[in-house]
Amino acid sequence: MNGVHDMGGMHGMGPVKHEKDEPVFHAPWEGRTFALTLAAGAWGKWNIDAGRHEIELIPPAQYLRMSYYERWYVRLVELLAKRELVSREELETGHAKPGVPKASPRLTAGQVPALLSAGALASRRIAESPRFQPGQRVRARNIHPAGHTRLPRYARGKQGTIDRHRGGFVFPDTNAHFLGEKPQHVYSVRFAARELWGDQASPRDAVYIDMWDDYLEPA
Amino acid sequence: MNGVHDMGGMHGMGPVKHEKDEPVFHAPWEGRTFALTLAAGAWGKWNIDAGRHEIELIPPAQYLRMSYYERWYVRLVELLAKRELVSREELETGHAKPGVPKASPRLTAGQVPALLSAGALASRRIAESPRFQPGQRVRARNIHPAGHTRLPRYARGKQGTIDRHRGGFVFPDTNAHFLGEKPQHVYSVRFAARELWGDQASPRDAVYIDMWDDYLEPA
Amino acid sequence: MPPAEHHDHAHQDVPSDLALRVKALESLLVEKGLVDPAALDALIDTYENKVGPRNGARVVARAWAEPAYKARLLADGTSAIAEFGFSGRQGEHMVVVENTARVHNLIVCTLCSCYPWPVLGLPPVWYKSAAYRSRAVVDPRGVLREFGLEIGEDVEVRVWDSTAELRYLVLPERPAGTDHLSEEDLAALVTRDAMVGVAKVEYPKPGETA
Amino acid sequence: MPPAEHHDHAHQDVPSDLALRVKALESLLVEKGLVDPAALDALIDTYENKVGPRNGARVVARAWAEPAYKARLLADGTSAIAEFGFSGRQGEHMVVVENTARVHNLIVCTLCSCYPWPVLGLPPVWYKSAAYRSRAVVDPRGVLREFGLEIGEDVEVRVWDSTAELRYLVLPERPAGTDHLSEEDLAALVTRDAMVGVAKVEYPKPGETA
Repeated sequence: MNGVHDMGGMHGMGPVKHEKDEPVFHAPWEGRTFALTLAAGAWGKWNIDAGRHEIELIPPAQYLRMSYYERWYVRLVELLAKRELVSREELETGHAKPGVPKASPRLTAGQVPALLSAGALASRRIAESPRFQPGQRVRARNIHPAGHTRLPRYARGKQGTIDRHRGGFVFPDTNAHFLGEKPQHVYSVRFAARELWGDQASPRDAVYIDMWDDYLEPA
Repeated sequence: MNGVHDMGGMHGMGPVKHEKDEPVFHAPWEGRTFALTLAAGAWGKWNIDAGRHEIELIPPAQYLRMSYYERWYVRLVELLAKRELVSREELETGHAKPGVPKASPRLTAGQVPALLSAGALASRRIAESPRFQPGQRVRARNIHPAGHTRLPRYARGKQGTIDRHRGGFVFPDTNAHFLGEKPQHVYSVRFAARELWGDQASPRDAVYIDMWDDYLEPA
Repeated sequence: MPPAEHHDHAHQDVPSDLALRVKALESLLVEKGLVDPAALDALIDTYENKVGPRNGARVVARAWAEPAYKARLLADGTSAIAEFGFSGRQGEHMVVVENTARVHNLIVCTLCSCYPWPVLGLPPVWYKSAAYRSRAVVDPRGVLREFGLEIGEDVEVRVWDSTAELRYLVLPERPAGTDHLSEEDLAALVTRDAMVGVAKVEYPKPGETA
Repeated sequence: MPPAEHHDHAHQDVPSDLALRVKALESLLVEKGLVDPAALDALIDTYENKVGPRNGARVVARAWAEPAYKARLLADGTSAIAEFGFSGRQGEHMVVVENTARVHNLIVCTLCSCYPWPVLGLPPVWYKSAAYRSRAVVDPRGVLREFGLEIGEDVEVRVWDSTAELRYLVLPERPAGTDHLSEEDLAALVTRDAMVGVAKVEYPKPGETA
């Protein structure tokens, strides 16, 4: 979706503010929100793409006002309800509906190291060979899907060069909507800064974006 | 500037909400803000492009949160201060600094009808003939100025056809910054919806945008 | 626990003291001699009571009634509209676009909320909304559907993004069965929404019987 | 009259009851058997105390100290980094990009805030900010200048927008005069900011004398 989250190239967001000796979390609720999200995610009721999309669905004015972990909180509540781990009624009352058995087995502290060090591989084996070769000119497609996509708006319609093949990966545009993994080749594509931004950019600079096959067409 | 005000093509802004029998102003302060803006504008200390740009300078999260006339209020305060009709100190205290003579002559009620029916012509005579002719293919330039522009982001880099010549007009990109009127030809350009939005758009539809000469290059 | 906040996104959180701040600003500007409260009253009165979509409706009705006027209107909107005395602020450079059986026109301003004040008055909230400004150019048929207007696939939708100093008025299609109506009766049928392109003119008017 | 509000745009207006709401949500999820508070503690402890930029600094120092390791790191970041036992969540597919006298690399995620957790920990606020995400791709040199880094016109700036599942780590240039330092001493010089590409590694460290 062409959401406000897709902010590459926007002006007006102010200066970048660097905080010296920044803590990992600025308040205990941030850490709890982070941990709740990972622990609830361990039930496997959603995937990373669905999680990203849920944040994109926060209305733009609120998205921009909210801090990072406030967005995580909103996302967690929505995912719990939509994926039916918790009902809207339970979220409203703050208590489990009587008579519903406790979920099991939940993630334990002992399982945390293994969970984190395993991660979740998004790579997939793909039988067909890659459609594009390094050095080949390509164009990012001019698409404007209403759903989730990882093709940033500033690159659409722009020409670049295949830098290298990255391997096969789960396709976010379908996976985010639980419509299957549709794995496909991903390429690192080099876009000259001037192709993206015109003459104001340095003739030397470039932006590299990892692009799924479906995002590309021959130039 | 690539601001959040440039919202053609964005998703996530919700449904269009139509209000039946809508009043012109929803509260007295809206009408006063509207009228104050026009009356203060009659001093000629800013132009329409500077006024539009001042609204674009509202930070994105606040821009999206604010109602239309709240933006007008913020703009008016900023313009009054920047163009030195009122000092920041006076805006702070709410009172005129003692010893400063009253401004004169202010707009009177009797002058209102003439002010409104005259308007402010943005058209200008231009000696040179238009660079482009109806039917000619053109491309909107891929520019990303940090300042004011009226070339919407969704059209940049896209090809269209000159529909007709509109005449010569003041150039907003300079006028907004009090850098001169730089008048130039304006053309109505027809962009096929599919050129702008890809295959999801109707093959029949089109968007027409009035473009200043500086926004265009031959395709 | 309250549900996540982000569902009530229609709500615009206007600071409660905004009315007071506007009042304070007015009193400062009056004190400095910069504005005259009577001029403010006159400005408000103009757009609350004198200038509005009834102006545009008269233009449309005449174009329907008089082919010669319609030709002048489509050739030079500004001067044809000025025949009624409608002119000036935010209508200095008028363009009239005609709806037909093959073409449907829709007006928007994606960058702010440009609108032809002398013929339509000040724009309604929906026209100024982020929802309309964002979607009218990318999904005009979807937007029109929300307004209850289904545009056939054989009809071309033209969206006019009024980002320059040209201001647009849609000349709607004259409804069938109105041959016997006077220009004044015709004008009574014409709505603001039809002149922006989000509605058609209906006859008999919705809710009436023929 | 208060000045116009829109100058304090750094302020993010966090609802005062958010801490309470998170607490209530945790107690509901515990009540339902969905989460174990001890697991939450372990997750927080991991990123507050165990996983952070010191990991990445060790990787960088070794690449500086051992040419063979550097070659492995640039050829296959994921497995070379795994030699230290750093792997997993948000570092499953690692790419290391090398700064040289001719190329300066900068990492961003314009769509959210993707960041290589196993080597750098959780991202700082500035990396997640709208300001950084919006500007890093269109004005990288301006952003770097705000960080105090002036990149010469003869140097190519490469911005890596990590919008897919690849995660990036910048291998900074080894500062001059560090030949005598041990791998451990080298690691102590390497900052998080240098591994994102918004700083260079300095020797002696800023504030120290050689």
